Amino acid sequence: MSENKVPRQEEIVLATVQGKEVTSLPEDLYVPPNSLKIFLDTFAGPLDLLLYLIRKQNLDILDIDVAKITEQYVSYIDLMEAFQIELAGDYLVMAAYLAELKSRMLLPRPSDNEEEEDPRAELMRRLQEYQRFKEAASKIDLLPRLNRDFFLAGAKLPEFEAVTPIVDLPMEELSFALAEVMRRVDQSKAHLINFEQLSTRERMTEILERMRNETFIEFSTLFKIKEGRMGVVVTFLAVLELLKDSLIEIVQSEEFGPIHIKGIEEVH
Amino acid sequence: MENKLIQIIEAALLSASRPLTIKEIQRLFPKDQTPDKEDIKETLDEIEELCTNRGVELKRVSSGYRMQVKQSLSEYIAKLWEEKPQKYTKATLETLALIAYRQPITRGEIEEIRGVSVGTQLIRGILERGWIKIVGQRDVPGRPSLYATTKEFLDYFGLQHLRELPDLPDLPDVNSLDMELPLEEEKEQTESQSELQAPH
Amino acid sequence: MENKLIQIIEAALLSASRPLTIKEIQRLFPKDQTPDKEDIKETLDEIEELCTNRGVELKRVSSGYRMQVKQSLSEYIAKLWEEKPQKYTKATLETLALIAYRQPITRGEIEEIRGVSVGTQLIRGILERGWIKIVGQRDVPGRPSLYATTKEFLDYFGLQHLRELPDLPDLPDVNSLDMELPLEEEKEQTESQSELQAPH
Repeated sequence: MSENKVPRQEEIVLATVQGKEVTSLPEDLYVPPNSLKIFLDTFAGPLDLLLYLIRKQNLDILDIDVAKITEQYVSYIDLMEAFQIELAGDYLVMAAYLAELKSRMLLPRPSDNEEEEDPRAELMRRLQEYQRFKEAASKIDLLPRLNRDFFLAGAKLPEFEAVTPIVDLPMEELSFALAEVMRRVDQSKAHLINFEQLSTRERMTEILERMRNETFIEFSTLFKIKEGRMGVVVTFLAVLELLKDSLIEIVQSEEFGPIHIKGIEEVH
Repeated sequence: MENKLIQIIEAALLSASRPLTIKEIQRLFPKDQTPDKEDIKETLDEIEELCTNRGVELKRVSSGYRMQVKQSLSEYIAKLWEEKPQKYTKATLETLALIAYRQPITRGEIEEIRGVSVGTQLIRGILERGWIKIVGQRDVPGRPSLYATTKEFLDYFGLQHLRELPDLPDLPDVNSLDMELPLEEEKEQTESQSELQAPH
Repeated sequence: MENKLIQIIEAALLSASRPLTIKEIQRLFPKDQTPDKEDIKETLDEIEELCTNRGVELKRVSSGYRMQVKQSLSEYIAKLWEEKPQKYTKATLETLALIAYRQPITRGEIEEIRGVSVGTQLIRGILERGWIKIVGQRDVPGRPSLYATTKEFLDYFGLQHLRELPDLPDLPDVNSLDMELPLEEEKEQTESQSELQAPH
């Protein structure tokens, strides 16, 4: 299946897992090589993955072949690691737990001790419990939902004097709010955010606004001598920033002719 | 006058953009003209009847009464909405299911059943959506917050009570390890689930 | 069938939250069932008549038809809006802050930084407050709107320029364009700019 979708893939060694070269992905789960991350998005967690593997083998949750499931589970995990997908710790914890369970299954169980529980019991309980809520979740997903399956009715308000007092917003609250966002961003380190000077941001907005009325603006008219050197720098940085964001184009119809900036053509 | 009562209540329901309780409807009137509860209920019944031939209907949801487009007409009305309705991830739905069926519940307890850690962002997202709220702290070390669903959650699904949620599947008897599930059913379920899982 | 036409059109008008043109109403129907203009006009007349005893009425405005609450009922409806002022939510504050400090910015970009989705209603709320406006569209698929703050926003805080907003001392200064110029000059410029910007 995967070979058909990705031509010539079988020639390439995708990864080395436990000393063996992997040239194709497991057949029952097609994972495009570029987006192995889908793997983690497809499954809501290790229990979800385990349920999937159990179903694939037409097994009963209540009679799991621990060795087989463990082997499959671990091979997925290894593959992910080989692709340097950062695995959530929960997946690794489960792998360790399965390995331990597998070894416990191999130990001979004293037959005279009837009290002893099947080593799989704990896992099976968890899988069952999880499955209940997994099913409940998909039922909830199918419930009729506002703005998807049904819509509210409303009418325009008549005119009346607004009595609602306007809520006061102290300025500090605004910067606290931003500091809070930034603190979170900083923690996750997922984004690097470059805060340009606010004067530049402000100028960007001004230029964009002007472009709502004028399609072409002569470059030189953007600069105001009165604003001094700093003003020129700010305007110039704003133009560069807008250019970088592909919000404007710079055009010059003839050599040494006037330079214009214009908005990116709208596609209708 | 009675006619005017209908008009006022209908106008209020159509302009509130949220469900209204009978008390809230009473408060629309000047103090010396407040209609009593029974009158309002009767009028609501009348409005409901008048809706039979109309494109909208009166619905009772968790936090009150609201007017909504008849669901049978949704296919037409959906065209007015350019924005696609938000899809929720499995993680969000599972977390929501756990909070709905097991409330009040802590994040740790959700994680235990789901077998995976639940991100702060996920919880914050559902909180901001107004679907869950913190109703207390569990009296264990760390005093973790207890989450429960809100009326808005029920409103969103057009429900009046939690008990109208689909039944939570039963837990099979754990001790009967040799119990077999009917194969047919299992297959069906696998299929419908794989549909849900299609990566977007 | 005719009865259904009334229902669909009424439902559309009541859920659109903006006036609809006859063409827009036609587009609600599948191509092979599009009612013609005359039919729609007739149905609109019918709806208008049926409204006589209702709390809403059909109005023709420049951009189409819409349903609105009868003006005569406004004294009652106004009560609905007499609520206690609600404090701004964290979500609103953070969104506003990002627009202020990071403008022009799209909703998607705000969501990316905040890590949670930003509701349409939230944005609409800030737009209605007059604090932000759309200054363009980003040239990417979907052409999302770019938001920026307004003069009213600055006025509200008694500022003349965005740069007078409080600094954020602990921001990671990633790529500091070397903008530091002598303080003197900066002062001069502030003055000359305020002169320039006064009329608008």
